[in-house]
Amino acid sequence: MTVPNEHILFLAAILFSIGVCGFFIRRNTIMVLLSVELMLNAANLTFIAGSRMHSTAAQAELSGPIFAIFVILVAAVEAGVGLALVIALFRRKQTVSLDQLNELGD
Amino acid sequence: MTPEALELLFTGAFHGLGALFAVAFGIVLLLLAEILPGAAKLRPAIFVATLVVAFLGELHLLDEPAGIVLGGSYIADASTAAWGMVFLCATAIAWVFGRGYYTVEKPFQGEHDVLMLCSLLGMLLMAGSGDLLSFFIGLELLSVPLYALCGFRRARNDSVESGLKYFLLGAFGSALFLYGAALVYADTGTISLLELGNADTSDSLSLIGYALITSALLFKAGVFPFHFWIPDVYQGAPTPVTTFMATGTKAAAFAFLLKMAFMLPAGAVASLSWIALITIALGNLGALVSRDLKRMLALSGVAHAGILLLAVVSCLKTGNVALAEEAAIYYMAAYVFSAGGAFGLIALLESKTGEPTTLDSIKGLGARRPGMAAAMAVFMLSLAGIPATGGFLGKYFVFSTLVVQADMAGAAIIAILLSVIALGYYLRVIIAMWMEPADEVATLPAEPKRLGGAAAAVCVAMVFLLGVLPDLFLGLLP
Amino acid sequence: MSLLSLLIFLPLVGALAIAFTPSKAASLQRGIAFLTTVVVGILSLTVWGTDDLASLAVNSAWFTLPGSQIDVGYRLGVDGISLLMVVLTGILMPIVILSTPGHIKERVKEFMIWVLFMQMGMMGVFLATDLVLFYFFWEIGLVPLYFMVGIWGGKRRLYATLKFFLYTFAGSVVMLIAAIALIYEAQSTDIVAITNAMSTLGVSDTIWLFSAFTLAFAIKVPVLPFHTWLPDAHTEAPTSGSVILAGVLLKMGTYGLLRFSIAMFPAAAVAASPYMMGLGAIGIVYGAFLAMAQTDIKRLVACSSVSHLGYVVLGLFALTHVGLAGGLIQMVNHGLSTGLLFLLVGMIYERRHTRQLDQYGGIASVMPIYAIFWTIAVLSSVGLPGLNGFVGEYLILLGSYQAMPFWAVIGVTGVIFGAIYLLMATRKMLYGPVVHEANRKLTDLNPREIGLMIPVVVLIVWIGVKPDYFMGRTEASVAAIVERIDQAREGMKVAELAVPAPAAKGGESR
Amino acid sequence: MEAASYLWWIPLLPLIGAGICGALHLATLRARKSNPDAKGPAGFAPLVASAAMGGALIFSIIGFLAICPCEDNVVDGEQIVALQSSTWSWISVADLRFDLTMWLDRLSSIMTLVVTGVGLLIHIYSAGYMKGDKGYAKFFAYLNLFCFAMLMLVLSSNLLGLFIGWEGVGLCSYLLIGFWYEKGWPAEAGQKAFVVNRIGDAFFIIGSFILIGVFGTLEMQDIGAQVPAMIDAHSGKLALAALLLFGGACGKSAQLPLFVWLPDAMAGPTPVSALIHAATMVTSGVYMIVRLNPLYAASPGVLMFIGCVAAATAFIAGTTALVQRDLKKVLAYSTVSQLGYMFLGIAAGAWGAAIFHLVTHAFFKALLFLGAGSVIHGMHEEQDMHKMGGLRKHMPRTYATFLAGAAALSGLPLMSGFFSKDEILAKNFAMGGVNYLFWMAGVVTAAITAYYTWRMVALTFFGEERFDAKKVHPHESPALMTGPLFVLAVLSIIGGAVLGLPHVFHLWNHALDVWLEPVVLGGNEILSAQKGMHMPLHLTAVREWILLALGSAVALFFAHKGFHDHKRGLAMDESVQGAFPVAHAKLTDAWGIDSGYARVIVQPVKLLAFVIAVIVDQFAIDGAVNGAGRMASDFGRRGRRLVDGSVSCYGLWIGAAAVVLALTWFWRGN
Repeated sequence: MTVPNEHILFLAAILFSIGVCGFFIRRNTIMVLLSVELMLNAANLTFIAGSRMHSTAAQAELSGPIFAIFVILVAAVEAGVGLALVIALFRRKQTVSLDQLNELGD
Repeated sequence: MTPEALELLFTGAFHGLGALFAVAFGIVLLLLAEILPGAAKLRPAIFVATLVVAFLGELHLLDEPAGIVLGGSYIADASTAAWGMVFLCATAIAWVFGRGYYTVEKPFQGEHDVLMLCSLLGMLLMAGSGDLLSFFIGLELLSVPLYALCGFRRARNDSVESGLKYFLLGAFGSALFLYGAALVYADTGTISLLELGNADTSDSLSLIGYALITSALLFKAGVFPFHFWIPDVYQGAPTPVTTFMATGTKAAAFAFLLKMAFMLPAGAVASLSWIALITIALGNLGALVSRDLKRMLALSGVAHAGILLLAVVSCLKTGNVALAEEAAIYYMAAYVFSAGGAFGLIALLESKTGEPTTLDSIKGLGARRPGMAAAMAVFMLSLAGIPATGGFLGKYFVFSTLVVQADMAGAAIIAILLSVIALGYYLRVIIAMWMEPADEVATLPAEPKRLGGAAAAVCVAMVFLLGVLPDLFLGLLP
Repeated sequence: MSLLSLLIFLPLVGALAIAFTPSKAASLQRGIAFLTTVVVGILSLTVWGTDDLASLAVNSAWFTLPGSQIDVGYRLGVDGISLLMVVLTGILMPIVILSTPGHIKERVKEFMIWVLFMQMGMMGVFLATDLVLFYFFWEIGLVPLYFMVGIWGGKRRLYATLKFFLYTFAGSVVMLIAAIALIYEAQSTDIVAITNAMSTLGVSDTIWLFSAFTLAFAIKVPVLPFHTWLPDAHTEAPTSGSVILAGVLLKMGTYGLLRFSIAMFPAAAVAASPYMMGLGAIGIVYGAFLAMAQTDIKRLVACSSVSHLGYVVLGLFALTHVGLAGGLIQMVNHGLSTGLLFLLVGMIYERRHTRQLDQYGGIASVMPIYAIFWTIAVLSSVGLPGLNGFVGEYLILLGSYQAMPFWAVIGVTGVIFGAIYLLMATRKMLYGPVVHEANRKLTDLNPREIGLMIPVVVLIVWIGVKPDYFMGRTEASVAAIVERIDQAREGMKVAELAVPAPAAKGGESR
Repeated sequence: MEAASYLWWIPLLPLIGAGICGALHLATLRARKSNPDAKGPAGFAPLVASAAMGGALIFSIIGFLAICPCEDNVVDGEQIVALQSSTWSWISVADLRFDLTMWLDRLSSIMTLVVTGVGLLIHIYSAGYMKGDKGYAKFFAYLNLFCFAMLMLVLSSNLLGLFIGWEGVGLCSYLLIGFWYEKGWPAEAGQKAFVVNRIGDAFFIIGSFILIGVFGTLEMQDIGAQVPAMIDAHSGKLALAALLLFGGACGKSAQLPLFVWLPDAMAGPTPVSALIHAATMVTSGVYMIVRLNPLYAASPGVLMFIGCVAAATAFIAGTTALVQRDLKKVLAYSTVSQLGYMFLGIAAGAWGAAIFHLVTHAFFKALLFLGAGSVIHGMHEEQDMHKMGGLRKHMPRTYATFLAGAAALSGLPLMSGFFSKDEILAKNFAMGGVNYLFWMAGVVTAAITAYYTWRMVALTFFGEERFDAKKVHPHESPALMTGPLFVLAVLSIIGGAVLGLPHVFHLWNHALDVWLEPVVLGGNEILSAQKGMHMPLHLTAVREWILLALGSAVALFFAHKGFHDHKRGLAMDESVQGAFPVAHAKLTDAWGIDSGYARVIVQPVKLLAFVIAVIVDQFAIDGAVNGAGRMASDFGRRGRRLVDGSVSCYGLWIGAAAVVLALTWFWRGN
C-alpha cells in the first residue's frame, strides 16, 4: 500500500509550520537553528514528493531529489557557520539566548 | 549520460561562465596563498587580478552573449554580464575601502578576502541562474560567507550580533525560498525558469510557492516588511562588509527578481507596487530620524530598493523585461558608486577610532578633510538624485519606464514625492559636514589614505560620468 | 566653442581655477571670480548686440533615451524672452562679486566657487532649449544657493536653507514626472518641437502637465501660498545670496511660467488664467500687508518681493500682449530694484549689525549718499513714473484690466499699499532724529559701494525713460506667444460649441 | 499747430538746474566733512535754480507769443492756437503707443506762465527765506525738480505723460514737506501726503485703462476730438472714466474725502506751501479736468457729483479755517476751500471761470503764504496767531502786501478774487437747477472766507502784542523776500480786472474767456447740445449786476465783521471756545474727518497687516509647511515601534508578510 502524495505534502506542510512556529517562539539560538533545519527538511520532503508525483514509469523526474541533496549539503554548511557565530556569541555573553541580541539600533 | 550529452551540456560553458571560473580560480589561488609561506604579500595582487580577469570576461560576454549554458541552469546573456560588472565594481569598492580598516583582525585579512570572493561568486551565479537550483546554490554561496563576514570582528558585540541576526533570518529566508521552490516543483514538476515560464502556474500550490520565493527575494533585497533586519545588520557589520552587502546583495536579488518577474501572477502588480511605496516611505522616514550614518544609509538603501521594486513592477506589468532591466541596471550602477563610495568613506572615517560615525561625529569635516567631505557631499547629492550625478539619470530612467511603459504616473508621483523626504537627511549630512562647526563630539577623522582617497575619487568620477555621459554605459547595454 | 556655451561654462572654468588657488589667497580668488563674471557679462552684452539671435543656437547630440528613438540633445538658444534674463544675469553677477568683500570674510574660496556655479546654473536655465538639459540646470541651480545660505547665512540659516531646498525640490520632482510624460508624448526633448507639438492640444489633454509644471514654477517664483520659504531664505542669506536670489533665481520661476506653462499649454493656461491672475493679484496685496507688519528691514524687502512677483504673475497670466510684455519687463525691474534694496540693506547691516527698523532713524543725516541710493531704489519699487518700476506695473495692470478688470483693480490697490510699507520703512530708516548713539558714527558709502550700485541705477533710469529700447527686443517673441494663445482660444471656442460643459469650466471667473 | 521743439527746454531747464543744485549739495556735504560749518558752493544754488526758472519763463513767453492772436501768427489763413514739440517715443506695445510730446496750447501756456512766473518769484523769495539752512542747495534742487515735474504735467499732450508729472510733483511734495525730516513729524506728513495722493492715483490709473479701452489712446487731443462720436455708445464708460479721473484730482487737489494731507503738508518750509500747496500742484486736478473738458461735458452726472463734492469741501474747509490758531493752517484750509470753488466752476461747465480762479488764487494765495512766511520768519518760526498781534508796526511791507492778498482772497470788490469768485457763482446761477444749491454754497463760503481772512489779518497785525517782547524781536524781512511780495500784491489786486472783467462793465471784454475759447470749445458744444442752452452761459446785465452787488455786500460785511470781532484780541476766540467747546474742538479738527480716518482706516489696516503676517502667514501657511516636516520625523519615530529589534519579531513580520502575499495572490489569482 502506497502513501498518497497529498499526505506527504500535508506532512511537509505541518513540519514546515512547526519549524516556523519554533523559529518565532524559541529563545535559544540552537533551538531556533533546529527549527530552521526542520523547515529545510520539510522542503526536502516536498521535493521528494514532487519528484514522485511527476515521475513516470518511462522516465524518473530527478531534479527534485538532486535539489534535496544540495539542500542537505547547504544545510550542513549553514549550520557550520551558524554554530561558529553562536560560539562567538557565547564567548562574549556566556549565553546563547536570542534576548542578548539587543545592542544595535539608535 | 552519453558523451554527446556531456558535450552538449558544456558547449559555450567556459565562455559563458568565464567570470565565474575566474573568480573560483582566484579563490583557490587565495587559499593557496594562505598556506604557502611568503605568498601572503601576493594576496592583494591575486584579488585584483581575479576581479580584472572576471571583468574582462564579462565584457567579452557583453559583446557576444553565450546564451543558455549548462543545459539551462545558467543563462549567460548580456544583462547577466552587465549585472556581473555591477557586482564586480561593488566588490572592488568594498575591498579597496576595506584595506586597512581592520586593526584587530588584520591577520585574518586573507579569510576576509576569500569570503568576499565566495560571496561574489554567489552573486554571479544568482544573476545568471536559469533554474531554481542554481539560484539556490548562488543564494547560499552569497549568504553563508556574508554571515561570517558580518560577524568577522568577533571581538565586538555589535559585529557578532549583526552576524547572528543576519544568519538566523537569512536561514529563515532560504528556508522560505526552498519550501516555495519545492511547492512550485511539486506543482509543475520542473525547476527550470524557461519551462516554468510556459507552465501553468495559476494553481494554488504554485501561487503559494511563488509567494514564498518572492518573499525570500524581497528579504534579500531588503523591502518592506522584510527589511527590518537591514539597519541592525548593516550597522553592526564591519563597514566594508556593509558596503559590500548594501550594493552587491541588493543588486543580485533584483537581478533575479527581474528574471523571474514574468512568472508572477497578475495580482502581484498591485501588491508589489503598494509594497514598493510603503518601502520608500518607511525607508526614508526611518533614515530621517537616525543619527548613525551607517543606519541612515542602510535605511536610505531600503528606500532605493523600493524604487527598484517599482522597476520590477513595471516590467511585470508590461512584460518588457529589457527596458526595465536596463533602467534597473543603470540605477543600480549609480547606486553602487554613490552608496558604495559613501559607505567606503565611513569606513575610512572609522578606521582610525573604530567608533561609529554619527551626524555629530562628522561635524565640521569640511574644514578638516575638504576632499573627503566634498566626495561625501557628491555621493549624498547623487543618492538624492540631483542632476549631473548618476543618481539623477538612474531615477529618470526608472521613472520613465514606470510612467511611459507601465503608465503608472500616479505611483511615480507618490514615489518621487516620498523621495523628497530623502533629500531631508542627505542634506543634513552635508549640513553637518560643511555648515556646522566641529564640537567636542566630533571625532578626529582618519588620516587620509592614499588608496581610499583614490577609490573615492574614482567613485566621484564614475558618479559624474554616469550623470553626464550616459551614452558611455547605455551603449554597452543590450 | 560657441558664444552661448561660453556663457554657461566660463563660470565653471573660473570655479575650477579658483579651486586650485591656495585657500588663503582671498583677494586672488575674488579677482578671478570678478574677472570671470565681467567677461561673461561682456559676452552677454555681445549676445544683446547680435541681431540674428537664431544664428547663436547650438544643437549637438547628447544621448538617446533607453527604449526609444528620442535623442536628448545639447541644445542651446536664445530668444527675446531669455535675452533679457541672460543680460540681467550677466550684469548682476559682477556686482554681486563686487559686493562680497563687505560680508564674506571667511571661506572666500568656497563662496566664489559657489557663486560661479550659481551663474552656470542660471545661464543654463535661460539658454537651454532642451527639456532634459533645462531640468539639469534647473536643479543644479538649487545646490549653490543651498550652500551660500547654509554656510554664510544668519542665525536660522540651517532651517532656512533646508526649507528652501526641500520646498523647491518638491516642486521640481513633480515637474520631472510631467517632463518624462511630456517628452514621450511629443517624442522629443527639443523645447521648440515640444511647444509646437503641445500648444495645439486642448485643455483636457494638457491640464495635468500644465498643473505639474506650473506648481514647480509657482513654488520657485513664489506664488501664494507657496511663498513662505522666500522670506526665510532671504532673511538668512548673505547679502550677495539675497541679491542673486531676488535678482535672477526667482526669475527662473517666472521665466518657466512663460516659457512652459503658457507657451507650451496655451489652452490650459487660458483655462487657468482666472485663478492664476487671482493668485497674482491677491499675492500683490498679501505681500504688501506682510511687508507692513515686518520689523526686520531685510524681511520687509523679502516680503515686498512676494508682492512684486505677484505683479509678474498677474501680468503673465492675463495672457494679453500688453500683460505679457509688462510681466517680462517687470521681471527685470524687480531684479534691479529689489536687488538694489538688498545691496543697500546689506551695506547698512555691515556697518550697524542689526536689521531691526527701530534700531535706525535719522540715517539720512548721517549717510546722505546712502539715503540718495535708498530713495532711488524705493521709488523704483513703488513704481514712480520715469523709473523702471512704473513701466512694468502699468503695463501689467493695463494688460490684466483688458483680461479681467476685477483682478486688475485688486492689483491696483497694491500701488497704494506698496507706497505705504516702503515709505514707512524709509521714514523709520532715514528720517527723524538720530536716536541711537551707534548710528552717529556710521560712515557713508565708500567708492566701491557707490561704484557697484551705479550700473543698477543707470539701468533703473534707462528702462524708465526709454523702455522701448528693451521691450523692442522682446516684442517678436511675445507676439509669437500671443498668437499661440489666440489660436488656443479659438480652439476652445470650437470645443465649447461642440461640448458645452467641460471646456467652459475653466473659463468662468471667480 | 506748429512744430516747436524748444518747448522741451521749458521742463528740461529746471531739470538740469535740479541736477546742478544736487551736485552743489553733494559738493557742500563733501566740504562739510572736513569742517562742519564750511559754506561750500551751496551759495550758488539759488542763482542756478532761478536762472533755470528764468530760462523756462522766457521760453514759455516765447511760446505764448507764438500762439497769441496777431498777424504774424497766421499761417496761410490759419491762426496758430497750439505748438507741438518733437516726440519722444516712450512705450509702445502691440498697437498701443505712449509718446511724450510737449503741447503748448492756450490753456497750457497760461499754466506754464503761472508756474514759471510764480515759481521764479518764489525761488527768489526762498533765496532769502532758506538762507543758512544746511540743506540750502538741496532745497533748490527739489524746488527745480518740482517745477520740472509740474511743467511736464501741464505741457504733456499724453495723459500718461501728464501722469509722469502728476506723480513727479507728488514726489517733490513728499520730499519738500519732509524737508526738515530731523524733526520727525514733517517726514510723517510727507509720507501721508504721498500715500493719500497714491489713493487718488490708483483711481487715475484705472480711469486711464477705461479711456484706453474706449479710445485706444491717451493723447488728450484725440480723446477730446473723439468724445462726441463716443457719447451714445460708451456714455457709461466715459462717465466712469471721468469719475475715476476726478478721484485722482481729489487726491492732488485736496477735495473731500482726500483733503486731509494738505493741512499736514504745512510742515514743509513756507515757500513750498506757497508754490506747491497753493499756486501750482494742488490746482493740477482742475487743470486736468479742464484739459479733458469734452469728456466731462459728456457726463453731466459726474459734473453734478463734482459740484456736490466741491461744495461740501469748500464749506467744511472754510468753517474749519474759522477756528484755526496756526497761521499756515488757516491758509491751508482756505486753500482747500478755494480749490472747492474752482471745482464748483467746473460743475457749472464754466471751464474758463475755473481757470480764472486758479490763476487769481495762484497770485493771492502765494502772496498770502509768502507773507505768512515773512511773518513767521520775523517771529522766529512762531506760527500761532494767538502769540502774535500788532505786527503791522514791526513789518510794514509785509503787512501792506498781506492786506492786498487778504482783500483778494476775501473777494473785496474789484480785487482779483472778487471777479473770479463772482464769475463762478454767476455761472452756477445761470446754469440753474441743482447748480442753484452750488451757488448758495458758494455764497455762504464766500461769507465764511471773508470772515476768517480778516480774523487772520486782525489777529496777526492788530491788537496788542501777545508775544514776549523780551524773547521775540519781530523784524521786517530782507528785500529779497519782500520784493516778490510786492509783485504778487500788484498781480492779486489788478489781475482779476485785467484777465476777466465781466462783460457788464463794457470796458474791455473778458480776456480769459476769449483766450480759452478754442480750448473749451469741444466741451461747450457738447454741453450746449445736452442742456439745450448756449455755452458759455451769460446772465442778463441786471442779474449780473445784482449778483455782483450781492457778492460785494457779503464780502464787505463779513470781512468787516471778522476784522472787527478780532482786532481787539482773543476775546472772541475764547468766548466761542468757551461757549461751544465740543463744536469748537470738532471744527478745529476739520470736523473730525482726519482723526476719523485714523480710527476707521489706518488702525484696521495695521491690524489686518498683523493678522496676515502672524496668524495667516506664520501660523497657518508656514505652520502647515513646518508641520509636514515635523510629521515626517514623527512617523519616522513611530515606524521604529513596528519592531522591537528581536530576531523573532523580524521573523514574524517576514512570515506574516509571506502568508499575506500568498493569500492575496491566491485570492487575486483565481
